[in-house]
Amino acid sequence: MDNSATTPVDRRVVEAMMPYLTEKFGNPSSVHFYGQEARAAVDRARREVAALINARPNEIVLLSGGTEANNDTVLITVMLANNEIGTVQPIAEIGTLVRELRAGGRKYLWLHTDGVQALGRMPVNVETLGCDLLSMSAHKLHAPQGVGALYVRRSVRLAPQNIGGHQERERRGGTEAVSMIVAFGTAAALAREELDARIAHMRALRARFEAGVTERISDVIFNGDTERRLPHISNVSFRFIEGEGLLINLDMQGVAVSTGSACSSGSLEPSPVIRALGRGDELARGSIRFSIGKDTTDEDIDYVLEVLPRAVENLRRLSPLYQQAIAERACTAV
Amino acid sequence: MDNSATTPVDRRVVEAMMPYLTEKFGNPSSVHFYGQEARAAVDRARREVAALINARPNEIVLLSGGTEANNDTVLITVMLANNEIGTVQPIAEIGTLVRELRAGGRKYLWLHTDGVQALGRMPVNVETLGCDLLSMSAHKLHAPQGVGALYVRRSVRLAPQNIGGHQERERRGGTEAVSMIVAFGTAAALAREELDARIAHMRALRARFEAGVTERISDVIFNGDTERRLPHISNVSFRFIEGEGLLINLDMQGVAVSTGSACSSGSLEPSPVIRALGRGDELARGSIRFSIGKDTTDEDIDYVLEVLPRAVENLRRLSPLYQQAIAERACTAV
Amino acid sequence: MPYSNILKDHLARPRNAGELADANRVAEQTNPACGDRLKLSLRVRGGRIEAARFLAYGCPPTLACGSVLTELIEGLTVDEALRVSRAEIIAAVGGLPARKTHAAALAVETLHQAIGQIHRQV
Amino acid sequence: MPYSNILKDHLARPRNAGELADANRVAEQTNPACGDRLKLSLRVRGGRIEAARFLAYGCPPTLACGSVLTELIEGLTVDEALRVSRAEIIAAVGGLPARKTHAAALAVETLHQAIGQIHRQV
Ligand SMILES: Cc1ncc(COP(=O)(O)O)c(C=O)c1O
Ligand SMILES: Cc1ncc(COP(=O)(O)O)c(C=O)c1O
Ligand code: FES
Ligand code: FES
Repeated sequence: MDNSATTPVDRRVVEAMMPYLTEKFGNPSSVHFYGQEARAAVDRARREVAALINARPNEIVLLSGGTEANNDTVLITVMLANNEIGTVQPIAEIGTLVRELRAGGRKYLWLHTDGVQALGRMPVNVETLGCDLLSMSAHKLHAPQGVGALYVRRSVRLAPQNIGGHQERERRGGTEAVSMIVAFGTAAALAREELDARIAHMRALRARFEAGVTERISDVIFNGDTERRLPHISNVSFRFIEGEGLLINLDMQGVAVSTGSACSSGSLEPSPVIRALGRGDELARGSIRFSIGKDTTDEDIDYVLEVLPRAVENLRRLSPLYQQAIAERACTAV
Repeated sequence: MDNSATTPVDRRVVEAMMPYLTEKFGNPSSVHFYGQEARAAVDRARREVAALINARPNEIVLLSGGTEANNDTVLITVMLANNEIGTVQPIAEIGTLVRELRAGGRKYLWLHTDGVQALGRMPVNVETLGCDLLSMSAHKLHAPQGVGALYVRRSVRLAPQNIGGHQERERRGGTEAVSMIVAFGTAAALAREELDARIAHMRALRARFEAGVTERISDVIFNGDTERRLPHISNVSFRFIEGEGLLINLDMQGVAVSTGSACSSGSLEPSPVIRALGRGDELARGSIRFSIGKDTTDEDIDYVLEVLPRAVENLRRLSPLYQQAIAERACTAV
Repeated sequence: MPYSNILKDHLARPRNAGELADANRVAEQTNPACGDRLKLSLRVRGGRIEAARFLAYGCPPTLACGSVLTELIEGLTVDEALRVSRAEIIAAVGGLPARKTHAAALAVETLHQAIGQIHRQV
Repeated sequence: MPYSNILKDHLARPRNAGELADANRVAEQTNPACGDRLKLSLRVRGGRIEAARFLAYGCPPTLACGSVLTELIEGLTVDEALRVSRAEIIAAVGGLPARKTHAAALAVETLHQAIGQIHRQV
């Protein structure tokens, strides 16, 4: 239940990358056969990644992941979909605005969006979105960690990130991570093919999960816009308790979830995203992100629904806030 | 014969990384079991990499490769061993000098060295070398492309490369490429274990190769210091012809070699490194890098020695420089 | 793992959770650093802590420190309990990350507040 | 691959390599951009190129352009040979990377120099 942090690598993806971990080990910069074989594989993958977001292959810069992709210098950046609560932002509207500003003379105003969570979970089309740059990370798409890409619209000029090699049309130096790039390409192709089915599957499981939670646990709040929301995320605040204790309790029973985002965890401050929803510290600290993947099953959900109410109950029994609330409710009832 | 550009991935390395491409797919930043399993694997690999160069684990920053590792900002950088001709530089002497300068008040003077070619091909010990930073790349060490590390001596402070994550003690953001890092760690452990045997093997094969070339081909020059030289590289200039044509001829017969370094190929300018040896344009353009690996065999060498003289001869027959030299020699002989 | 297995065990099976119906000493404190809360209720007879119960809201270290504290102090005299240190609590939960040691401080302070009532009453 | 299979084939099996013992036109040029060299020797009879041979030093495109050029011009009249263009040579080697098109220019120029001798002699 933590597919927002990372996703299991698809078996088909591993199969596709294996040859590049064994006999096909060329350096794409080498002129000879082995090198050119690697180059061709990289270019095939680039085409698949481009196709997934309706871009052209030469607009794709392959690199080490979403974080590296986010490390460009641009003026406006908006998350396409938030990684904590899954809310989808109105990028297309912002895109129109940016284009108008640009037409009005602000020539170097670019719109960047972090598409890491959205990819493979909603249709992402750079033309419809109107963004100039878009970050992608393969490990959220059932490929391994350590590879990603930045979409760069043809009109945009960027300073290269790693100096010292001529790879990626001078936009990113370093020998290409061939096997990983092949994995990313395969994952992109599969995501494109299976997108509708995956979305329907995740949406159905989430509905099952949220109905179950509502039925079995009192004092819960579902965070985020119920309409404009990625299909795989359910972010829930459990009143009177704190998220990390719940996370560890669930973990000890084999259920992996997140508080906040994996990217920023380790800080464990009350989530600023949930707070921004006007929820206050207690609800922010009590929020847990459940995230479903294409491989999650009905049985997985049912197991969580069995374990979760007990874990919440146990922590609430410990909580002075809960005891106080019970006492107050008893008084009001009288 | 192009092991300087990249090396075949070791079977044992692939086996070690496979679990992290299948069932063990956690994000090391996640607090739960899957995440901590990934974190433990990353830390194990970090220890192996540290051990290979006699560093401490917390002095190792894992990142996407040698190029990224070289992208820090430091004052003095020297290649430990050159990637074209394999000459080993006197880093230890420079290290002493830098330490003296630092003791004399130049507090922020750091010595960086690019150890990419040297690793696994000679003993690399950061204490003996006295360097403050050292770049490493896994794909030169029989692990996949797209992972590497920077050694950072504990006293050195660096600005982080990828902002947006707290990984690698704030020194390099981005979800760790777990499977690749595991592969790198395994490759480092194997390299440490097998270093002496690998060096002896490569040195013997190179001697066989160079003796064969000397015997069968006239007008050849071996570039680089014959003593202070990595054991796997033989850089040869063939007079009267140009390297790229020879490379393609060899490639068509299944022998992969390089002109210059793979990092800078694509430019195909006469090699500045060979020119710096005082060789002149013709010899610089006629230079080819043969590089041997731990898996190269006697038979591989013998096949090259069969194919190479013919390829050189065919190109020389085409060369006006060669015809002219023959004519001149005929005159002098008279 | 940021947290020890001992700590996680206290989280899964808190010792002495709840409130004592017959407590004669109750203290509740909020950690100024983060808002974590600890409530202790003690039954003290003849200068000895006969029973201790805790409630806690906050991060796992706060919960575990509350649990461990009750174990450590049950049966001790008041004077002995006053010598229970932050370091001892941290050791008893199997260690804490540096930025979480203030959870042990909260435990010590809440205990001292409760014991302070005793001293005042004596 | 930066180079076409046609180009690589010319490299592996150069056509008309060498010098003509009975050449009546010989020209050699060095590419000012990079030092590549091309030497052409032709046997011209009655305004027609009966035979052409080349020698070349330099990158694969220079070698292949030399080879292809001899194939293109053998049998042509001098006037026809003068119409062989850079683009035609580039097409005949299966295309060239942009930064290597000057190899085809060298071929055309060396041919024109050789033919220039003819025109002068006529
Ligand atoms: C929205 C978002 N952007 C960027 C990243 C970072 O990408 P990567 O893990 O590939 O560095 C993440 C998560 O890891 C994310 O959820
Ligand atoms: C000496 C040297 N440094 C750095 C690199 C670049 O490392 P990477 O390929 O991992 O980016 C190379 C070769 O690729 C090299 O030979
Ligand atoms: S967050 Fe401060 S002690 Fe728990
Ligand atoms: S390098 Fe200039 S044409 Fe060959």
